Amino acid sequence: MRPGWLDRIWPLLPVLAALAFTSVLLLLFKASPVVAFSAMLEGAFGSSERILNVIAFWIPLLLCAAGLLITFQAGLWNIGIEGQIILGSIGATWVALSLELAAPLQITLEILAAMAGGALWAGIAGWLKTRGGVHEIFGGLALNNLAIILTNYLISGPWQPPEGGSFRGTVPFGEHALLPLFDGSRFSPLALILAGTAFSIVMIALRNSTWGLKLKALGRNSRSAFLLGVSSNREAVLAMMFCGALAGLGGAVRVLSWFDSLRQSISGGIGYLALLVVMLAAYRVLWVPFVAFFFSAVLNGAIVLQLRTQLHSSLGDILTGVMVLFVLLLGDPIRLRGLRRAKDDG
Amino acid sequence: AAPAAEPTEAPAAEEPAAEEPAAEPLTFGVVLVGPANDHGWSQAHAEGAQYVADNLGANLILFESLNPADKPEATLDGVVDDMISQGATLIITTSDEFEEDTATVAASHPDVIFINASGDDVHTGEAGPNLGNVMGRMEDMKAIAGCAAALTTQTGSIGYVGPLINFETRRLVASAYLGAKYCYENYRGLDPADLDFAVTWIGFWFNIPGVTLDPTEVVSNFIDTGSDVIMSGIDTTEAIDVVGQRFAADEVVHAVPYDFIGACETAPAACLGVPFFSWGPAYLALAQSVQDGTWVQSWDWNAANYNALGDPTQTDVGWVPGEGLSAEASASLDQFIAGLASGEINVWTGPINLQDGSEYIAAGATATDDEIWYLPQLPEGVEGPSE
Amino acid sequence: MDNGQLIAVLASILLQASPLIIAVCGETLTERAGIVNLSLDGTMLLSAMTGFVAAHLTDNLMLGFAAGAAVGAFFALIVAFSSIQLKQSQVATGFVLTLLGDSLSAFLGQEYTRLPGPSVPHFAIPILKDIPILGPIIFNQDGLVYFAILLIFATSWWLFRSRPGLELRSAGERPEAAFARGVNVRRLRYLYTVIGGALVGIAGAAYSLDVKIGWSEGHTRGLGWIALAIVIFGGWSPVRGAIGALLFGATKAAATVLQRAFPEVSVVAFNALPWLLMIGVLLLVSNKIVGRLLVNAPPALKRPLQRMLQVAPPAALGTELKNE
Amino acid sequence: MRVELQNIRKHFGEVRANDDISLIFEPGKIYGLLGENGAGKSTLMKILSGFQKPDGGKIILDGKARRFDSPADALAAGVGMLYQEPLDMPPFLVLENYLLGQRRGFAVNARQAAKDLRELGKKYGFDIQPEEHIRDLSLGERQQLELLRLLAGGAQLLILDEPTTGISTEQKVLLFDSMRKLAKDEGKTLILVSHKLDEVQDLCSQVFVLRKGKLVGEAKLPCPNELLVNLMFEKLPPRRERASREQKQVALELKDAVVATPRLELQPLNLTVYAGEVFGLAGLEGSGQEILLKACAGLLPIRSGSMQLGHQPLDQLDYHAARAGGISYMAAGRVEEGLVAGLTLTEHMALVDQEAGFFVDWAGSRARTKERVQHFQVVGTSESTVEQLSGGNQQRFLFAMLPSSLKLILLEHPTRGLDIRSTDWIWQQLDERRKDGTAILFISADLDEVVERSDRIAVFSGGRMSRVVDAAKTNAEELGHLIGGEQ
Ligand SMILES: Nc1ncnc2c1ncn2[C@@H]1O[C@H](COP(=O)(O)OP(=O)(O)OP(=O)(O)O)[C@@H](O)[C@H]1O
Ligand SMILES: Nc1ncnc2c1ncn2[C@@H]1O[C@H](COP(=O)(O)OP(=O)(O)OP(=O)(O)O)[C@@H](O)[C@H]1O
Ligand SMILES: [Mg+2]
Ligand SMILES: [Mg+2]
Repeated sequence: MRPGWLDRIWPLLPVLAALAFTSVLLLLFKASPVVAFSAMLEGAFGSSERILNVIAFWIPLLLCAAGLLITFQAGLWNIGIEGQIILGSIGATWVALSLELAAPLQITLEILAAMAGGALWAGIAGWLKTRGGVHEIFGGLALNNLAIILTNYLISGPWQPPEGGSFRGTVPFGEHALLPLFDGSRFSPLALILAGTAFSIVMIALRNSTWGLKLKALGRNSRSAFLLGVSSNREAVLAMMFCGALAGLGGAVRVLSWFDSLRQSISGGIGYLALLVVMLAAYRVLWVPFVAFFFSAVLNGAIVLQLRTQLHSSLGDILTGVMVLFVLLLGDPIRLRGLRRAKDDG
Repeated sequence: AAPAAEPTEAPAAEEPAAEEPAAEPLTFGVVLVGPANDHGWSQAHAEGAQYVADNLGANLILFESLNPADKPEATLDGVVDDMISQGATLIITTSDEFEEDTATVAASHPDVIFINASGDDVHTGEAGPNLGNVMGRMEDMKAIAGCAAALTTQTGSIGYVGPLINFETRRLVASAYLGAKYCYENYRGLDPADLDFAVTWIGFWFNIPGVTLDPTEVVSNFIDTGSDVIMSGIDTTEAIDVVGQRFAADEVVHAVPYDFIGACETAPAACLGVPFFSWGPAYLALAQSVQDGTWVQSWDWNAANYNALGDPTQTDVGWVPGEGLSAEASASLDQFIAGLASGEINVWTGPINLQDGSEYIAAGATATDDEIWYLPQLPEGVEGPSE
Repeated sequence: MDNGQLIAVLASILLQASPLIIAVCGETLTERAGIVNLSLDGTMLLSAMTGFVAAHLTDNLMLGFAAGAAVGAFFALIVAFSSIQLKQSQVATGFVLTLLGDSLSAFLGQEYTRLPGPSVPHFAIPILKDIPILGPIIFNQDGLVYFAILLIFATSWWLFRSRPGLELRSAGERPEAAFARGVNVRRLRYLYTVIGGALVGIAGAAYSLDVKIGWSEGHTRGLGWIALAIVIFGGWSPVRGAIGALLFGATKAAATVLQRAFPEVSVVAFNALPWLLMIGVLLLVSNKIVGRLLVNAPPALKRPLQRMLQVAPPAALGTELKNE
Repeated sequence: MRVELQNIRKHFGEVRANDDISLIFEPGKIYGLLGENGAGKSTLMKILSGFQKPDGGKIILDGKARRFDSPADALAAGVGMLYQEPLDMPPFLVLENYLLGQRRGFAVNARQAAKDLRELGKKYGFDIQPEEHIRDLSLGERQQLELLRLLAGGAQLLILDEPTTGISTEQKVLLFDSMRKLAKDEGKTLILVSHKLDEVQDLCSQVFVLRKGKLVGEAKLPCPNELLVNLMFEKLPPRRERASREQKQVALELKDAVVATPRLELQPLNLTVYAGEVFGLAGLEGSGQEILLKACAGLLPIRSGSMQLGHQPLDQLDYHAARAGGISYMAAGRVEEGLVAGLTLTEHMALVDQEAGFFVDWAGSRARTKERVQHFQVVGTSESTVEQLSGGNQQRFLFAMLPSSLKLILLEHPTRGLDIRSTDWIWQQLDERRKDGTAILFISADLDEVVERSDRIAVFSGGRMSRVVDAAKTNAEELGHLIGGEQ
């Protein structure tokens, strides 16, 4: 069948369908979609602070999504990324609480510790898969919860604030330990630079590096890749650790700029969100930053939505989730045509 | 400040700069840590806020479930900024979780009054001029709850479902135990050494699946291992839910829920009563003072109004007895309450030893507010971790 | 803890594990047919919510379970459609549905948080309940538990003894061969994905209507993933799966008991037990480990060990039928 | 049953797999279907057996036109096909596998069914154990089961696609006997698809020959092989005589090497392979020869004893070290083990590029690919993905990827499923390699090939390696006996 105007506007379909779906939900709850969506719009772009917030939230999301591009290339479902973010923030916190150095050095060490933490957690998941034969989805999942539990142990035990145990989090870090922020917002230009660099590295690695090619082979057929000389286990673990390091960096951004201390469940689903981002981008590298930004805008918008309409802010998650689902279901006209053909010959 | 409270000497706070004329209605924001309909801690605050809105004609901006797990993208100052942009001049943050952030945000909005419920920044002097604390004296109500439990238990074993361990939760468990001990000894004439009072901490204020212990299972386990009265110290209602189920299956078990005045309704017959927070009066007083521009910084630790213990419009903390209470049990309980009211009973009277055996309150002495507020360890006789 | 208490604890473990057992049986059917329905966690949340709301509004338990089953079946249908018809990755669809089910349940259920609702009535089976030890543990429960136990044997009979079960397994083992033998692989996969999903839905409702009575946001979060892991641990066999579910229930109970036994240990430490267990058992049944074990095992032990430990997933699990 | 095919057409994109083919098969006879790789034999048979739908044309059984929606339909109509890789259920019991697809009853009456199966087996001289697992059976036994299943299903026309690769001589004899019996005594129609002319000569009364999807001729048998060959290939390059080996240095040496998998543990191995030598390994699948090959490749650890390549010990080597050390391993499955579906030829080339740095040298790789594709006569472009290549060309491309200088090449079934031309071509390449001292260790299920192509031969049975025999002084029969376990 010839690709006509239909195919050109097709990518919009899932987006429209998702908006329609959420509108119906809103009407069910006797809320006007117009009000709701404009509230979300305001919440995302209503003021410079808000825009800065969207950017600030976008950065860790982008970092995680970039890392996931690598693991997806290697055919790995790195659901453990949540825990990797958390271990990152734990790593950064550890340095922040235990060292007192000049800001540049302090921050460098914090970031390195964060990346190491994330890489460690991812490495465990990778090791469990390659050497232990535990699928990364389940290894990662268990590690996610263990990471949260570890945080709770730390902030209610060794790292609890002097005034006594609580789950509030650690004491706020000193100025020298925090990322320099763009006037009073939570947006740290440094973090943005780091994220941008990380993303371009990923892009190059996937396009032009031998490693990227190895991972591609690994993702398509690990057995053949192995026989063609790819150290399948090692590369798989490396891919995981690379992603973990970026996630860990994201975790550092969370504690060092978004918050000012380690809080419980600091990642709060950003990792899962990043998985959705990459899926909605259909694993196309260049789309990822834009989709990630869109997600960040939607979620930040949902906050104001709740303030204005008193509606549950999970509406934002629903919108993003449904969008990805519809991309899977209607995103690809070719498949749907295939479907029609399948129907034809019974 | 609120009735029956003793404001501690706070650093003399100069009046906040901006004041709007009392004419136009006050706009105030309330931030909850959990959902507004959790039948527990957060709902009690939500209804308190609503009470203010109704009685003062103030308009309320409510924000629920502000915690990183539910809303990674939300932060206290983001929410507060929006509330202020909507004209809020009073912001109430209703959890100890918000203590630090409230202090920070308060500093960046000097012309808005902030109240952090259950915090002690004012008491410790860390608070900026526009930040106050409020808390209800739940300790006495917990003592009543403990007494009701002790009066009812047949197996002599009481289970307490605790949230996470901190000063607040520790002193509440302690009060419950001391109340139970007093009544077990004085009204049932049994040896308090035989009273088995165990606490299990789930690890957070409410159940986070996979991360905390599941309160449902904790309660079942208590009942299975012989406890016949379950007290709840967590924000949500699992204790009364499970006990209600077991009760319906003809088991002899009772529960004492917590926080929310309506908590018994899940299973009235199995409920011995509920010690509840009623934030309405305190919030109303605060809002009033802010509106009139007469607000003075204070650390309010509001005691119960024993003349209206069950009336949420007249007391900040209270107790409503439940159907599960037997006739003579409630008779004794009323004596106990009367004793507390008149002050002739104080369960915090020594000798009180800590779990490690060290003496905390000497024989005959009674604990000071600070000794209660900053209780370092659970008292001797309570089974379960102290930190 | 005296014997009476031990029995009571065991009975509770069985009750707590019942919904898991139901979900595991459902997912086992689905995966045996060659489809991975990864959406369990979201499905159970949404069906727990719908089930409770339906029962709360109509005050009718059965309607509650029916609603839960319907939701489960519907989500499963989406998974089946996107993989069988559109040849999309089952993991991708399942994962999205996992998150979607979670947020949908939070949004739609917001007004029904922690309301009282009907709960499955306790029902002791007259004579059986008096059997020493077993009686009070197994037969002094409620309908849910009996259903779960029956389901274990029903599904494993269906899978391994009946002719339709044979076809079901063939669809998951080698769809091309099954097709060549006139098995309608596509239809079977649809059928068992939906049936499995419905069971998962019932499991979800079982939480909000019995085991964790009531609804609140994230009510069953995490349990769906546990169920998926147990399916693997169970080697795609209902009976072994049930054992896994009980084992898991026991560990959680242990976490509670241990905290009281060791007050000096930090309370959060024990919350880690179930997850460590999850990794542990998956390691135990993973072919890499077992393979190494078997190479070095004495010949006499090889066969029994193999039969006991080595679990192979349905060969065509997650793949699509390639005729033509 | 009289089977008539009229103007069968089937296209895959550009490829005309079947191009207007018309054929007639009479009852009671055994037909041969010949043709080079990709000629369209399997496609035609899959259409006849309902596994694929024709783009055009008619299938007429005993005068009735039929359309099959599935193989089950076809079987119901009396057409059954036996695939080279039997379509059975490895993890199932023999009995379950037999019952699957039989539409009767809800619960299974295992005892009765087992009895039926045994008797049916006896009838054709097959010894069947209903309680065994399929995966524990040899290829030949699995074939026999399939045959029984088809017969029980009421097949009147039986199609066998390359049935004799990988089964023992006894099993082959047994199979052919039963085929003759089916044709003569039961008047069934049989079609044998094969690349092995002597089998066809021995069994069939008539052959049809396909080329590039067209029917290009038929012949009554017996007739001279040349005739058939000329029908199959326009032109067949003359077979070059292979140089016999001269070098005497040791390439590979195993001393009391013990290798084991969870399934099978080999008796201690002692084996010497010389540089430039071709060493053939025969034996039924799963007898241990694959394990030996994997061990040499570093895919399985040597648990005791020693292994040497030239003079350096290789006891604890891992696969990648072995590759680096000049050992190449080619597994039997091509797209499964060796090629990555979805990657282009260029990407493959870049992947195996020895001196690749951090960045991929795309230009260089593309150039190298074009040059190799050219030289190895691979039908395909540098940008086509491997799954687009036909079996023969995939095999060629695997050879194209081999590093230039190697000490040892390990081959599993290097020519399985390939036609005479590709087979010859492959062995030419290997001969080239031998010239510069590369030793070649290969497994083949085709005993004639083993005898013809090797310098020396060892036979495996049940994890034991036989004495080493000199290819010049042996023949397929002797190997057959060794496979049977005799000394
Ligand atoms: N895809 C695969 N197919 C078959 N076997 C594999 C595969 N991946 C790994 N293996 C086995 O696992 C072992 C280690 O794998 P691999 O060498 O790829 O990882 P590695 O990190 O290089 O390990 P090592 O450090 O031992 O070399 C190999 O010896 C091989 O037998
Ligand atoms: N499913 C398919 N998709 C695309 N092309 C196909 C498919 N099946 C066969 N072909 C092509 O059709 C042609 C005929 O294939 P077929 O398998 O019938 O040849 P054949 O005679 O059986 O070859 P061989 O002797 O190697 O088995 C080949 O070019 C093959 O590449
Ligand atoms: Mg290696
Ligand atoms: Mg063929």
